[in-house]
Formats: sequence, C-alpha cells, structure tokens
Amino acid sequence: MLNSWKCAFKQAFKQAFRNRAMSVASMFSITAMLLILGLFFILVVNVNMVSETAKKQFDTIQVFLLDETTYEESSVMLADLKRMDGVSEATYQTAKEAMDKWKVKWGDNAYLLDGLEDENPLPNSLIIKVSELEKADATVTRLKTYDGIEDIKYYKDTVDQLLKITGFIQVGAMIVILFLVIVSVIVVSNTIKLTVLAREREISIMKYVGATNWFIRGPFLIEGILIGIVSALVSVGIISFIYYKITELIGPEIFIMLSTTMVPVEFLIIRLVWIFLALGISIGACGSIVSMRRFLDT
Amino acid sequence: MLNSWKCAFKQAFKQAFRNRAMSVASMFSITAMLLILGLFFILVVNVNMVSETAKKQFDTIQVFLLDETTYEESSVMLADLKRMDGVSEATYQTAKEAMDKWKVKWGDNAYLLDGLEDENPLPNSLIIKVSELEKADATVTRLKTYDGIEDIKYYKDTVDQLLKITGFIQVGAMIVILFLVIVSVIVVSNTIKLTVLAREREISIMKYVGATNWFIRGPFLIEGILIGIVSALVSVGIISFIYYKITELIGPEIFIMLSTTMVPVEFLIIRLVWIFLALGISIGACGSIVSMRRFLDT
Amino acid sequence: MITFDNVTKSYGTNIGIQDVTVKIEKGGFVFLVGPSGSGKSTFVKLILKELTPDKGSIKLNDLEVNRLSNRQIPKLRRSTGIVFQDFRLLPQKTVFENVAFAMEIVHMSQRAIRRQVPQVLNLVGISSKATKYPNELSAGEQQRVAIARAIINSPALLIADEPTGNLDPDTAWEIMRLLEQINHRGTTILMVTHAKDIVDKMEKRVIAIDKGRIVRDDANGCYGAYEDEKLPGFLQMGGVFNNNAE
Amino acid sequence: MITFDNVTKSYGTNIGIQDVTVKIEKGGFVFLVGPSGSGKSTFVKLILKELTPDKGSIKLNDLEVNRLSNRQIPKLRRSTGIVFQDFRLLPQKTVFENVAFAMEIVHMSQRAIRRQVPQVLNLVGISSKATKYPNELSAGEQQRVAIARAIINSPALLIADEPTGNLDPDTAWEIMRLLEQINHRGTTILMVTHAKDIVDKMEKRVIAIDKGRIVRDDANGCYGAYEDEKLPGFLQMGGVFNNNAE
Ligand SMILES: Nc1ncnc2c1ncn2[C@@H]1O[C@H](COP(=O)(O)OP(=O)(O)OP(=O)(O)O)[C@@H](O)[C@H]1O
Ligand SMILES: Nc1ncnc2c1ncn2[C@@H]1O[C@H](COP(=O)(O)OP(=O)(O)OP(=O)(O)O)[C@@H](O)[C@H]1O
Ligand SMILES: [Mg+2]
Ligand SMILES: [Mg+2]
Repeated sequence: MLNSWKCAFKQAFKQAFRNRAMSVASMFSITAMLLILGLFFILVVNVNMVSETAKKQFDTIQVFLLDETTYEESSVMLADLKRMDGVSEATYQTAKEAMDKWKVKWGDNAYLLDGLEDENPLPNSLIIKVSELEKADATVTRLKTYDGIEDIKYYKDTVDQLLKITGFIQVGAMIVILFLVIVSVIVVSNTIKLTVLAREREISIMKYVGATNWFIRGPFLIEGILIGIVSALVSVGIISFIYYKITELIGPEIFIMLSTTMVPVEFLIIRLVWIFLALGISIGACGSIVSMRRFLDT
Repeated sequence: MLNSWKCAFKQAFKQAFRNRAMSVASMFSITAMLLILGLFFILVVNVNMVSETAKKQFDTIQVFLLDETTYEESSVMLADLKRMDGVSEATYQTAKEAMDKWKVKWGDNAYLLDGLEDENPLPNSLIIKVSELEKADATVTRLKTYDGIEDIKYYKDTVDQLLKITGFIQVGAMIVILFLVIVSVIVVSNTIKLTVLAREREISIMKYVGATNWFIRGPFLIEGILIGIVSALVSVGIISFIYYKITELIGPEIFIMLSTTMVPVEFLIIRLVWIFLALGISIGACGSIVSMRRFLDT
Repeated sequence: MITFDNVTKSYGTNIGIQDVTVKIEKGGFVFLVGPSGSGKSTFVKLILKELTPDKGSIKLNDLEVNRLSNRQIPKLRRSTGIVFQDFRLLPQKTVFENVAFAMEIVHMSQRAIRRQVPQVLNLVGISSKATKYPNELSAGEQQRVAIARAIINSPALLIADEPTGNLDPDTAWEIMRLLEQINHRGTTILMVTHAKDIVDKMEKRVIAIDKGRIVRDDANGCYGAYEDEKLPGFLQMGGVFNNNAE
Repeated sequence: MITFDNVTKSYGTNIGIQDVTVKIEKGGFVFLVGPSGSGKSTFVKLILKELTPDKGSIKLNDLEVNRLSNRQIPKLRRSTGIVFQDFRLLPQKTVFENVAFAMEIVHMSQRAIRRQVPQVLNLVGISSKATKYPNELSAGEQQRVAIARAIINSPALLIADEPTGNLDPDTAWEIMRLLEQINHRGTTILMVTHAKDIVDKMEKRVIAIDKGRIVRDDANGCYGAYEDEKLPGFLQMGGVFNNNAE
C-alpha cells in the first residue's frame, strides 16, 4: 500500500512534468480565480474595518434630565445604567459642561453663544457610551422607564442607516464571494475537465490494460492536489505583494481620510494561506475526481 | 471565396456541435469571467452614481460680506461670478434670510437662537453653487481678489476628502477591472488552448493532408467567435436578471438611505451587450488564433 | 478456456458478430481469420468486456463475463495478455514504462520490474528503444512493445489482434516463434491475423469468420481456399492492364 | 519524379535513413521494403516534408523540397496522395467527410464532391460505411478510407505506407488491382509494404532498405531472399517445441 502511494506520487510528478503545458494551464486558471477571490477578501476585510471604526463614532446616547431631577436621583440611574449589558461608560454632565463643549465645537462661531451663558438653556444630562451599536435600542427602551428624564438623544437615524449600509455591504460581499467561489469552481473544474478530456485516450488505455479505477485516479488526484497547492501559494504570494505595495502607497492617506489603518499584511497572509490552500486542494482534488468519473464509470 | 466561407461556417457549427463537451466548457468559462466583469461594472457604475450625488451636496460656497459692503458692490461681484466658468448659480442672501435658514436647520433647538434675532450677528452673504466640484478651488481663488469680503466658507476638507475617496474608488475600480480583464483573458485563453490541445491530432492530420493554415483556422476561429457571442449574450442575460431582481429588492431602500436611485437596468443592458459582445468575440477569436499558432507554425 | 454460446453483438444496424458458438480449449493455439470487417476484433473485445453482447453468454474459464461488475473487469483484463490492433501504448510513457505499467497494476515489486522488463524487451527485439516514447518508434516497433506488454505477466490467456500486421516477414516469424514458445509453456493463445503464409505454415486450429458468422473451424487448418480462385483472375486483369498500356 | 541525393536523416542517436541516393521515374510503380525500423516511413515522411533531412537534397519533379517555405508545404501535400501507416483519419468527421475533406482543401465544388466521393468509396468497398465515424470502423475499413482519401484527387504521385497491413488477402489484392489501375492512368506509385506475396507476384521495381541504407534496387524484383534461409530454421525449431510437448 505504502509502496503503491509512493509509486502514485512518482507517477503524478512525472505526469505533471510531461504534461507541462496542461499543468501550467490549470495552474494559471486556479491561480487567477484565487487572485480574484483574494482581491474580494481584501476589499471586504477593509470595508468591515472602516465601518467598524465609523460605528464607534456614533456610540453615544445623550439623556437630558428634567431641571427638577436631583444629582442623587441621577446617580442611581447612572449606577443602574452601568450595570446594563451593552453599556461601556456612563457619566453625568452638568449644563455648564455641556455649554463648554458646544463652545469648543462651534469654534469660530462660538461668539454666538456668548449671550446665553448666564441663562444657560441647556439641561444637565447623562452621557452614555454603548459598547455595541446594535444594543443601543435596548438601552434607550430601558431609559424610557426612568422618571426625571426630559429627552433622550441619540443618532438613531444615522446609526440605523450605518447599520443598514454595513449590513448591506456584508450581505452583498457574502453573495459576491459565494458567486465568485461558484464561478471559480466552474472555471477550474472546466479546466480540469479539459485536461482530462485531452488525456481521455491515456485513461482508456490504462483501463483496457486492466488498471483499477483507483490506480488510474491516484496520480491524477495527486497531480490535481499538487497543482492546487502550487496555485494557492503563488496566489497568496502575489496578493500579499500587491497588498503590501498598496498599504505602503495609500495606507497613510487612508488613515488621514477615514481615520482607520488598513488591515495589516500579516493578518491577511496568515488567513489567506489557509483559505487558499483549502480551496486550492479541494478544487484540484474534486476537480480531477469529478471530471474523471465519466471515463471511469464505463 | 464566398463558398469557402459558407463551408467554414458549416464546419464550425458541426465542429462546435460534435465537440459539445469542449464547446460548453469554453462557453462556461467565458461566461463566468464575463459575469465577474459585469458584477464589477455594476458596482462601479453605482458607486459612481452615489458619489456624484454626494458631491452635489457640497457644491455651495458661502461668501460672508463685510457689513460696509453695499448691495450695489455685491451685485457687481454677483454678475462677475455668474460669468465664471464652473459657477452654476450665484445669489445674494441677507442676514435675515441666513438666520431663517439656521432656524429651519436647528429645528427643535431653534429656541436657542430666539435671543439673537434683534442683534443678528450673521453677516450678509453670497451663496455660490459650483457646477463641478473640481473647479471650486479656482472660484475661491478668484473670490479672494475681491474687496469687501469678510470670510469665505466652503466645505474644503469635506470636498477634498470626497474627491479623494471617489478618485480612489475610480482608480481602484479601473485597476480591479484591468486585473479582471487580464485574469479573464488568461483563463479563457487557457480554456481555448486546452480545447485546441485536445484537438492537436485533428489539426496535425489536416496539415498532413495538405490543408492551408487558414483553411484549418477558419472553422476554429468561427467556432471561437460563436462561443464568444453565445457567452456574451448568456452573461448579459444573467447579469440583467440578477440586477433587475436586486434593484427591485433593495432599490427603494438604497434610495431612502443614500437619496440616489440605482442605475436603471436598461442603462446597464445596452452598455453591457456591446462591451460583452466585443469582449466575448475578441476573446474567442484571439483565443483560438493564438492558441493554434504553435500547431500551425511547424 | 473461452466459451461463446450463441453470442450476438451488433452496432446499431451494423453486424458485429452473429450467433457465434465456439469453444477454445485451455492450452490451445487458435487463429481467427476472416475478411476485413467480419467481426474478429468484435470477438476479441467481447472476451475482454470492452463490449457487452446483445445476446448469448461468454465464459472465460468459469467466469460468466457478462455478469462481471465494473469492479471485477480490471481483474479480468489483468489476467489476460492483450495485443491490440491499434497498439494502445501510453503516449506519455517510455517503452520501458509502458511495459512496466502492466506489472505495476498487478503490484509487482520494482525489483521484479527492473529485472523482467529488459528481458522481455530483448525477447521482442526492441531493447535498444527502452527509453523512447511510442511516437518515436516505427509502427513495427510499437507493435512489438504491445506484444512485450501483453506477455510480461505470463498470462494464462494471450489474445493478439493482428500482432504481425506491421512487421516484416522475418520479425513476424520471430514473434510467431515466441508465441509458440509461450504456448508450449501452457498459455492459451488466440491470434487474429490476415497473414496467410503464417496460418498455412503453422498448422494450428483455424476459425474463419465472415459477416459475423463462423464459416469454418479446422484443427490443423489453413488460411482459406477462396483466394486461390481469385488470384488468377486478378493476374489476368493485371495482364489486361498491361496490354492496354503497351 | 522523386530524386533523393545523399539524404541522411537521424533522430538524435537513432538512424532514420543514411546516405540514400535514389531516383523514382514518373509513372513508375515502386515497392519499398525492409525490416521493421529500417527507415521506410522516414523515407516517405521526408518526401512530404513531414521531416527535414539533416543532409542531402530531395527533389519532387523540379521542386527542391527542403527549400520550400512553410506556405508552400500545403501545396506539395495536396498534389500528392498519401496513405499513412496510422491512417490519420479525422476522428470528428464521418467517412464521407474525411474523403470529402481532401477535395475541399483543393477547393472542389460541392457538386463534384457529392458525385466523386461515393464513387471512390465504392471502389475501395466501404460505401456502406459512408456515414460512420472512424472509431466505428474496423481497422481494415479505416485503412480503406485512408486509401480512398489518398486517391480521390487523382494525384500525380501516390505514396502508400503499408496500405494493406490490416487487410485480408482478398481485399488486399483488390486494393493492389486498384493501385495498378491508377498507375496505368499515369500516377507514380511508391508503396511501402511487408507483404511478401504481393511484392513477389507483382514483379515491379523493389527498393530494399535496411538500417537506413538502400541494400537492393531491382526492377522486376521480389521481396527478398533472406527469409528463405531462415524459414526452415524456424520450422525446425517449431519441430523441437512440438517434440517437447508430445
Ligand atoms: N464502434 C462501432 N460502431 C459501429 N460499428 C462498428 C463499431 N466497431 C466495429 N463496427 C463494425 O462492425 C463490423 C466488425 O468490425 P470488427 O472490428 O470486428 O472487424 P474485424 O474483423 O476486426 O476487421 P479488420 O480485419 O478490418 O480489423 C465492421 O463492419 C465495423 O464497421
Ligand atoms: N520521431 C522519432 N524520434 C526518434 N526516433 C524515431 C522517430 N521516428 C522514427 N524513429 C526511429 O527511426 C527508425 C526508422 O523508423 P521508420 O518509422 O522509418 O521505420 P519503418 O521502416 O517505417 O518501420 P516499420 O516497418 O516498423 O514501420 C526506427 O528505429 C525508429 O525507432
Ligand atoms: Mg479488427
Ligand atoms: Mg513505418
């Protein structure tokens, strides 16, 4: 048995070498498809990262308190809130502090607020930071049960919109990746089918001489797997190189524009190597087995 | 000559039919690659549309006038501005109008402005709309040469950022599409090479019997073109159908979220048909000619 | 060894063989002769289950060939040496590897392969071509590789479809001597051939087939008598042509 | 018609043909004989520029074959009818189409094709197989299709590499009669063969080749004398075997 696997390996290497043209052709096709997949993987990972960063900027809920609410009452609320799931921070903000913040925010136009300082129209408030945007709604619902609250403000519309957009991007990306995987499998299995078709005669001769199906399949299978492995490694190499160049080139600009760094190369490589090896090997192996079936079943 | 083309056509149809497995395989590969390209085309077209809409929202330059600037002086400026390249609209706005706009904008919080009405701190201003965001800078430079201006406000940072992002998306999309086209050509020409490789014997026999290169090439070429055409039509059909379903499903939501409609299906189909036919035919034709070269040159 | 019982095989409207009933004994040496397209190769292909008969039963030893499952076919073929009319050499393997392949599929050791293959190649006279690929050989050399592959495992049954078709008379006779030698060691041999002189001189059993039916079955037979009548006719016609030309 | 002048062609270390000088006249009928692997097919392939000689010059009529550009080769091949030893039929075309193909490449009209192809198929005796594909034919039938394709354009030169190798004697003789007929109409014929009886009975010019060199060139020759000495030796050995068996 061991001997026959060694034999099959030797055969596979010889076959792959003697069918250079075909092997290289299959390899190119698989590599090409993996490159496209990799490209999408990179896009998705980075878009995700950007949207996560964006979400962080809308994680604040402002709770305006009624003027008659005492500091003690609000402390109780605060303690209660801090214990809530999804709340990462909750602080008390006086009307004075709020006005100071407005002034900072308005910058050049702050003089407009000068007249308001004495009769500060702003209320005291609680500032709540949520850890997960998706849980903000639950927090708000809870807040509404409290007494002593005048108004609750959070960027519900923006948040909803953002959640929807990132949701769309994620679902869209999944669909596109699924689509790409299907297309890759079609293209690659086609390539392998053609490879096998071109060697139909060889396979039929082996059968006529009395070789068992597994004896014939063995070298083809190993050849397919070898091609898959080589393609996977080549495409990871190419993708990593390109991505490295891209991060070097536009990474800083992206950081300035969107205040997120791009996903680091190492992070990608480690994941891609495994994903691609798995894909490459299974495409190569399944491809050769499936496309040989019609020759072997007769 | 005509007769021989008719003959070549007949041959091509027969060949394609008798090599069903191969023809279908090539067709699948080409279709698959066109589908991926089409997908990207759709993404790019829609992203472009969204970014164009987004840009429209930042097309305003506000020019705050000094209090001593008279209406007549500003009218001269206005007339001058209207003649400028890249300016689509220029209007005069009094301090009162500006305050009213602020109130509308502030909505619930408008009461904060109540105290300011009498001693309106806002200046008179000119509101300029630029037709192309890229020309805003030139307009601003021109404005700075005028007297009687206190301050010029436009969303320079936002605009720059937006221009950069859309620029990146466009360049990125071009690179990705270029990459996809290259990959497609590799995959498809590989497929065709394999198809031809599998018929190496057939071709060599034709040569041994004395057929000229063009006599051999003709049917293969036509076959390649036929496959290209069929693939193009099939993929346009699939893409259109999918896209139609998508617009139906999420079009309204997209409209609500980003206040742009998606690019209509008809717009896409008309363009895609031509692009894909051109691509399909040239891939099919070049593919078969190039991959036959090595058999014919000997 | 081989028993055909009322076997019919047709290809659509084409007749392959029809109602063939015949028995070939273990250890026999049988020639199968007949005009082109009479069904000889069909007969051979039926034995190896390359084709399935429409009707009738085929037995190899006590094996009912028709009833074999797909898994059992390789075993059937491995136990039989076959020389195909179209050689069927593996184009991607050298001569040595082609012959070695037949040993590998019966799981012989590499040592045995390295010892026996050169011997057999020597026996058929192509040891000098061991490292060549089939497309680098002349037709006769390819035919001898096919013979080498068929005999390397010392099969109990050797089926040869026209094994001397591309060989010059000398080499053909050498191959015949080899086959006779193998036959004497106990191997049953079924040989399809058109070589009249070989059949006539060997004086073995001859089964003649025509239009798919067995028309003659002679122990110690000869190729056939019919051509004796026609040959003069041909020479006469040749004469007519000559007269015309002169 | 054909002139070889000191032509040598070797495949790496293998000898194809060596220092061959020979002239075949227009209208001649020449047999090329020799043991397996002696260089007969190489000789044929050189004429058609399937191979290029290492040395020497080959002339077809007044055409210097070596000097032909790639564009001129198809014309050379179209003016010559060729029966290849391995048939070389187009697997994707029917018998009819295979033969018609030879007419199409010389731009004959569809009408002419529809008239002549059935005639020629009839001549070689396979008109009933016109709609079959090559892999549905017996070896002999394929060989006859190859012959039909070679003669359909009434070429000035017909080269046949072992055209009767897979044919029974009857059919073989019919083909020979056909070739002689064609020869009498003025076509030069070069036929490679191992069929001793055919060569002996036809009494045409025989060129014998061995190990790449021409060893004999007889007008009205016979296949060769050497085998007469060996045959008794073989029979004797056969006798030894028989004795052992008894
Ligand atoms: N796959 C096939 N499909 C259709 N007809 C076939 C097929 N194989 C063989 N035939 C037909 O069956 C008949 C017998 O063929 P077979 O190959 O057995 O002849 P044969 O006796 O071996 O002839 P030869 O001496 O020329 O090799 C022939 O008429 C042939 O055309
Ligand atoms: N492509 C090739 N590469 C290497 N050697 C070759 C090639 N073709 C032929 N030969 C060798 O050249 C020699 C002559 O071959 P050729 O085919 O001319 O023989 P032949 O006389 O036609 O034999 P046969 O009667 O068996 O067909 C042989 O020894 C063969 O092995
Ligand atoms: Mg046969
Ligand atoms: Mg030869």
